[in-house]
Amino acid sequence: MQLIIAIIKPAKLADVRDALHEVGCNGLTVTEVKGFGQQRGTEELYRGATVRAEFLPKLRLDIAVNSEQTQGVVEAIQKAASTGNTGDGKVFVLNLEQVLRIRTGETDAQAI
Amino acid sequence: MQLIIAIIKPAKLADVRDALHEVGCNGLTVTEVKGFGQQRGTEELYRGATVRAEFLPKLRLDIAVNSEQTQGVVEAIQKAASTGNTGDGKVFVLNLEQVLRIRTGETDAQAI
Amino acid sequence: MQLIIAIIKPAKLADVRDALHEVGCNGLTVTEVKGFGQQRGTEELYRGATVRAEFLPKLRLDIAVNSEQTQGVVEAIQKAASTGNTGDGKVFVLNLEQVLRIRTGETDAQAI
Amino acid sequence: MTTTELAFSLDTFYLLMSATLVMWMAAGFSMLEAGLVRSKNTTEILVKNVMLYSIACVMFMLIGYSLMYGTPDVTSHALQADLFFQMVFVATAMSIISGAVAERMKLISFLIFCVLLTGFLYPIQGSWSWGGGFLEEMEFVDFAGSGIVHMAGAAAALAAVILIGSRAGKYRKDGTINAIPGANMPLATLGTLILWMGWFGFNGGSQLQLSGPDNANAIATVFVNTNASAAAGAIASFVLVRLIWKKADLTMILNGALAGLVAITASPDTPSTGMAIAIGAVAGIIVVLSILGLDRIKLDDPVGAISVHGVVGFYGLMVVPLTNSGANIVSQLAGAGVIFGWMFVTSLVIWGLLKVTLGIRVTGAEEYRGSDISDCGVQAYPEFVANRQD
Amino acid sequence: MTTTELAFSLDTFYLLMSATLVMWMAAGFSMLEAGLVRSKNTTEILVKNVMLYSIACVMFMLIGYSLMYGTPDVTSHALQADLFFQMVFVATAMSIISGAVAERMKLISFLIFCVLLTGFLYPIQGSWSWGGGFLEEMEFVDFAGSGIVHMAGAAAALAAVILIGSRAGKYRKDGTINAIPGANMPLATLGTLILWMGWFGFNGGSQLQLSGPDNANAIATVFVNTNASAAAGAIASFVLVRLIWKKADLTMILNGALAGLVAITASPDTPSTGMAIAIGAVAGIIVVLSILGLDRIKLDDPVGAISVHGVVGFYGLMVVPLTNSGANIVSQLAGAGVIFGWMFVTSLVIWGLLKVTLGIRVTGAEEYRGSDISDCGVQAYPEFVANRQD
Amino acid sequence: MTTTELAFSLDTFYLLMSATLVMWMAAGFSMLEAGLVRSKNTTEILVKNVMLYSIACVMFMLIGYSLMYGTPDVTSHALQADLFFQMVFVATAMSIISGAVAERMKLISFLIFCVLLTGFLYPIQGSWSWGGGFLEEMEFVDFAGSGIVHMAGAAAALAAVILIGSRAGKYRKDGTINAIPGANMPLATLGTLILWMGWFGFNGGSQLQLSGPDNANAIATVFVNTNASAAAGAIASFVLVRLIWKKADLTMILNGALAGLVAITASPDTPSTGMAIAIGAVAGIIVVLSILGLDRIKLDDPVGAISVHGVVGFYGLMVVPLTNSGANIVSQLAGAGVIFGWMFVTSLVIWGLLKVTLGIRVTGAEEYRGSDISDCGVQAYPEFVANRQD
Ligand SMILES: Nc1ncnc2c1ncn2[C@@H]1O[C@H](COP(=O)(O)OP(=O)(O)O)[C@@H](O)[C@H]1O
Ligand SMILES: Nc1ncnc2c1ncn2[C@@H]1O[C@H](COP(=O)(O)OP(=O)(O)O)[C@@H](O)[C@H]1O
Ligand SMILES: Nc1ncnc2c1ncn2[C@@H]1O[C@H](COP(=O)(O)OP(=O)(O)O)[C@@H](O)[C@H]1O
Repeated sequence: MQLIIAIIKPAKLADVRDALHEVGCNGLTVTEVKGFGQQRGTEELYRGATVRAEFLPKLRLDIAVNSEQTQGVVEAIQKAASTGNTGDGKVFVLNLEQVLRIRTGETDAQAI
Repeated sequence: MQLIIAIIKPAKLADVRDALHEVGCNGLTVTEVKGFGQQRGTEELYRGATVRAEFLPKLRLDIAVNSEQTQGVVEAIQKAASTGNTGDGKVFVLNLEQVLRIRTGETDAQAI
Repeated sequence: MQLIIAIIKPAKLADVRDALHEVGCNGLTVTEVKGFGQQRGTEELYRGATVRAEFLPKLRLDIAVNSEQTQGVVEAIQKAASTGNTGDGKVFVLNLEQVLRIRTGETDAQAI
Repeated sequence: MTTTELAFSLDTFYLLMSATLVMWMAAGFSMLEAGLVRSKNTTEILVKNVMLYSIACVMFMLIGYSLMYGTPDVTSHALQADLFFQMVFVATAMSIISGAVAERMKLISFLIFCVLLTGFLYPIQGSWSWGGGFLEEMEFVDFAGSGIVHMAGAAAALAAVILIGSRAGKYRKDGTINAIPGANMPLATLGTLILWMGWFGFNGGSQLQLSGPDNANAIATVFVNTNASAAAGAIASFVLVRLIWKKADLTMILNGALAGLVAITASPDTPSTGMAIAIGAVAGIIVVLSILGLDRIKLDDPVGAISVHGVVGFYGLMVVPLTNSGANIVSQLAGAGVIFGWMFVTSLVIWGLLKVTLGIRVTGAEEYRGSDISDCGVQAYPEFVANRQD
Repeated sequence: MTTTELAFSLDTFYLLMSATLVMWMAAGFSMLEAGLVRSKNTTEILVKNVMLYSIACVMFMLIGYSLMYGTPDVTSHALQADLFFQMVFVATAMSIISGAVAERMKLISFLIFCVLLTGFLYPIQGSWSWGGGFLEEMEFVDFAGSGIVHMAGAAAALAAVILIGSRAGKYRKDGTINAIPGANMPLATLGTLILWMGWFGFNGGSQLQLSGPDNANAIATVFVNTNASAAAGAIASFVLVRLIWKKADLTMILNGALAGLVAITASPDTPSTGMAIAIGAVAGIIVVLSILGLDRIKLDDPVGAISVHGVVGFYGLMVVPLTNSGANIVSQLAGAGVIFGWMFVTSLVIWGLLKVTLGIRVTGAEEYRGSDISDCGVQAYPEFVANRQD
Repeated sequence: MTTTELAFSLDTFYLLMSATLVMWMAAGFSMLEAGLVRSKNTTEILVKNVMLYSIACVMFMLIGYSLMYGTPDVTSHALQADLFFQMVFVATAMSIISGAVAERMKLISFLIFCVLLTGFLYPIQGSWSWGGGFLEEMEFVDFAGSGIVHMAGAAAALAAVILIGSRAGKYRKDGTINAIPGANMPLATLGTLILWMGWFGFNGGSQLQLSGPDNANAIATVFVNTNASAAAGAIASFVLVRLIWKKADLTMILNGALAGLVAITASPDTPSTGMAIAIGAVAGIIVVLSILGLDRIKLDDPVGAISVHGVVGFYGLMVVPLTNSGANIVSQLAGAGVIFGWMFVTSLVIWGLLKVTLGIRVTGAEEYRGSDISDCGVQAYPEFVANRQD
């Protein structure tokens, strides 16, 4: 099993969710985060002085999947989240040792 | 060492924290997240039109533990967080390569 | 490749970012979290009654790095984030199986 | 000092206080609209409201007042008090528009339209009824402006909404309607209560003279009826939405109260208390149905301005003959038609010209990020909006 | 025009302006309460406040006014102005209750109680003092309603709080008190300043006649004393909380100012400026101690309404004889007892009946998620509340 | 009743209503400042504003009024009405300071200064112009207090800002200026509109007498000009910031409107409408340039109070001779110099003494966490501020 972490542009959430749905992945957890990378923040003006907004709003999706799904999910995310512009984000994949569904106590594959 | 990620209902935070305390686990980090799974969001009305609130508020707990604690902590979370209803959440376990306490520079078991 | 998770005091963000910059690490993702550990929250008064603010505001940084960078980055964080007081935070290191840059489809070392 | 001189002072003061209450309605519209838009468009709607009031005052002083009233021969109170009182009305008409086109109208085009409406469109039309023009001669009755102010503003708003289209995401492809809740309910409520308060100046001041028992009695009746109609409007809307949806939608209740205020404005001095309650209650029902109906035909009006001021303004004109023996339904219909026609057609032309020249709508990207950033450079609540979209 | 006719106009205008300021207090209570509850209950408290004002007006016009005053023989000003002024007072009494039972009272039961209080309980009681009833004959003095309006409302609120119980989580099992901070301090401050402003109409208008130097002087004194007492109340509360806790708890300062206003209301025309300051300062101390005391005995009042309006209202009645030679402590005690007894007992019966029939408290799950969702379907700040509980 | 008696009543009522509007400005300053500071300092600025109004009233009643006016021989209206009207002015002067030193001034030192300014500094200075002193004799003209109230307050604020220094992080080491946006634009707008409304009482009431056609006409002119100047100020600021930065910075527009109000205050009864517009427009330009200029020389004024009230207040005094034949530039300059000198020097001494004794600035840690926690123990929006710093 693997845990896929995707950092995406907030505007792409609906598209990515639909794409995940299509590859049979229905559970995910979303966190509001701020990102810093090649894409630079903007400078805004307030009373003539600058406001540096260095961090950019992004969403982080955490998706637990079975190993055989991993590549399909990563590709689906890439297709749905890409705009071709800097700041589109990253996907990270980690190994999951164990998964548990709290409600039923089911574990691993059953629990995803 | 392992990193336990638990997605729980916000209302269960106090119970889970007490349960963790009892199994000797005192540190944790909490993040406000939105979850999507079998449990569906509600539809609300505003001026006669519907508001789809598809994502549900959840809390994510990150807890670093020593390997021998892992099973005890996972079980404690499951007992404390379960209501028996859909949406109770998940527990994910990942391997931790390294842990460091910033203040002292202690590492691994000492640092948890 | 590794994923470094650092829990730090919010006030230290600017210092840590500068330190990361110096060791050649330019991307990171920041999340607002609440921490619980040896450092205790404060009690505040409102209309004569107490408000327990048990969780303390922290920032969580997620930084994907190539394996050879890992030690340098961890050390840089430790130096920059440390104040010597309880509550300075933790650094966790996890193995990364895979990294993908959404915009270009580049993977692993290229994608970081 | 003679009693005439004293009456002059009293009447002047009465008009100035009434006008101050009407000026205060600028804050009411600002807060109502700021509360009902999303936070990403809040600063911009505040800019629009402050600027439209400012522009309306300057334009009306320089041009509109003499277009509307010529050089009026006022003897019972200070001429300047008359100017001040009439001036604050025009801002109300313009405020109606800012709400209806909120969250997508370009700031600069809006302000250009504001110059034209407050300097020309409104005063020309106003002169027909209040400046001794042909509607007045036809016995068209509109005491404080259900039609002349409110429906007039709504007509211009309707033209704008037709040309500008709905907010992105309001109407889904599958035909269902997507609610876009406003960001701040306490502000919307505060705005409504400010308007409610200000309306005592709006209607109460429109008697124009306080001295003499007849005037004083009339004004007191206006206050009671204005309040009664608003209260009844709120109650009727509450009961209706509660019955339909089992929920007490606050924004509908606020619209109900405002509908009561708009409806009674055409003749607040003639109904009995009971009739004022009935007029307001029906207005509270009409406004809810109208909001639902306009959404059905995809006219996107974030604050319900066209329903509150336009549909209910028309209704207000129509019920005047029920209580006012000096009015008749034919003249009321004719007056309503003339006012609506003039305002709608001229506005459509102006908005149309603006659309093909400067453009009237922000770009898709600007709409997505919010006009606060694109037009104002300042967010309304910079510290709170965690998830500013990129 | 005769001077009598002019005086009629002036007095009518004076009452209408005063009443407008009192009407404005509806916004004050709305903002104060919206600021002091948690954001999950904000829309609902706004609905309650708008609806209670609307219902109070309609009920008092239809039933309450004639119950309270019969058909008054008013000659110095327009009869309708009198109705309007008396009407807005009843909403104040009801507003007090909405604050005390905030965050847990069922909307529908609250509104039913509102119908009964504003149509019957308040006017019947009011007639005893202000409608020529037995308390007036006993020389009970309550100029603008420390007891008749404020303590009366607080008595009904107390009955409700006893029957409804405290908010979940307010009192911990270990006996300690858990603070539940309100969501929006600027709104609470705005609400208090609106009330402060409106109180000039509340007390200033209660002279009922402006014409004639005696009346004018009395009214000016009322304005100065009302303001002095409020200022002193705020200062005293500030000093006290600063001494006890080293912190300047804003909500206590606001309660202190309101306490000063309530205390002076029973006789604002008689104290010297110095006495007005003293009366207000003591009120500012009493209110802080009362809030702490009520919390000690587990009467949960989120906005401090029972302390501000009830405890301090009683205190206000008791100090009247110090400055008003027409009053005596026995009549004041008797009047206070009668008003409190009537309002408390009748309210307890009505709340009790509502409790066993419709229920007066939302369910635990509704309380947890907030009444905004369960009763109104709209959140107060939908974009901000990141962590809506499920 | 005689017409004289009736005039007495009318004039008293006029002053009381005007004063109520000025009292309402306390809410305006509170909301403006609460909107323009960061949320971590919002509760504290609200405490300062409520307390300064309260202290100002008490000090002026007890000491200041007789220092400033002796025992005035008022016959045309109630003496207490005169006291009330003069009293609310002093709070305005003090409000100016709280804005300029926001986000870093110690609460307790601020309040001690408030006691001294409202009890002594302001009334002594005020007596020179309005209490029959030497500035009045010199034909120094300041109708409602561009200099005596606004510039005076700004002078004390300037002394404080010089001694207290800028907020942490405002000026970067590399010499650039770091914007620190305020937390709540709707509140700032509401505050400005409240001030705008209140200003009709501030300027309109300063005629001091309403009875008689001359007075009534003068007051009506004051209302129109006050409004015209504010509207023109907002428009001019809008045009200027739009030209420079392509963005409509709402806070600058609000400052522009306030600048228009301050500028016209020195002589609102003499300009023609056109001149009032011109005076306001220039004020709107000056205020923007002044805000930029003060930032350049590192005088950190979060709300722009020194520019709005000080720089524009001075400008307002200087343009009086253009429209007021009773004024001359020499006296205006002398008056401005005397007022500024007195207020600046005495304030500098007092702030200096406070600095070396109690201290005037919060600690670095307190500033970082926000004064709400350190001084008040209550946050302004406890539920929203996700990232309270530790
Ligand atoms: N090394 C990294 N570790 C963690 N998150 C990163 C890293 N690099 C980039 N990110 C996240 O990905 C987002 C997009 O990265 P950026 O470099 O701006 O664009 P792109 O990947 O298209 O070149 C950043 O805002 C940040 O949230
Ligand atoms: N595959 C997944 N990856 C990440 N998070 C998940 C996944 N599935 C579920 N979740 C999280 O767990 C929460 C509960 O899941 P849900 O399916 O609604 O209930 P249950 O686990 O009780 O069947 C979701 O709201 C989401 O936050
Ligand atoms: N076992 C743990 N798992 C996850 N996060 C932890 C753990 N222990 C501590 N933390 C995080 O680190 C922060 C600092 O820890 P704390 O024990 O207060 O200070 P210190 O590490 O200096 O002794 C906590 O607020 C929490 O966010």
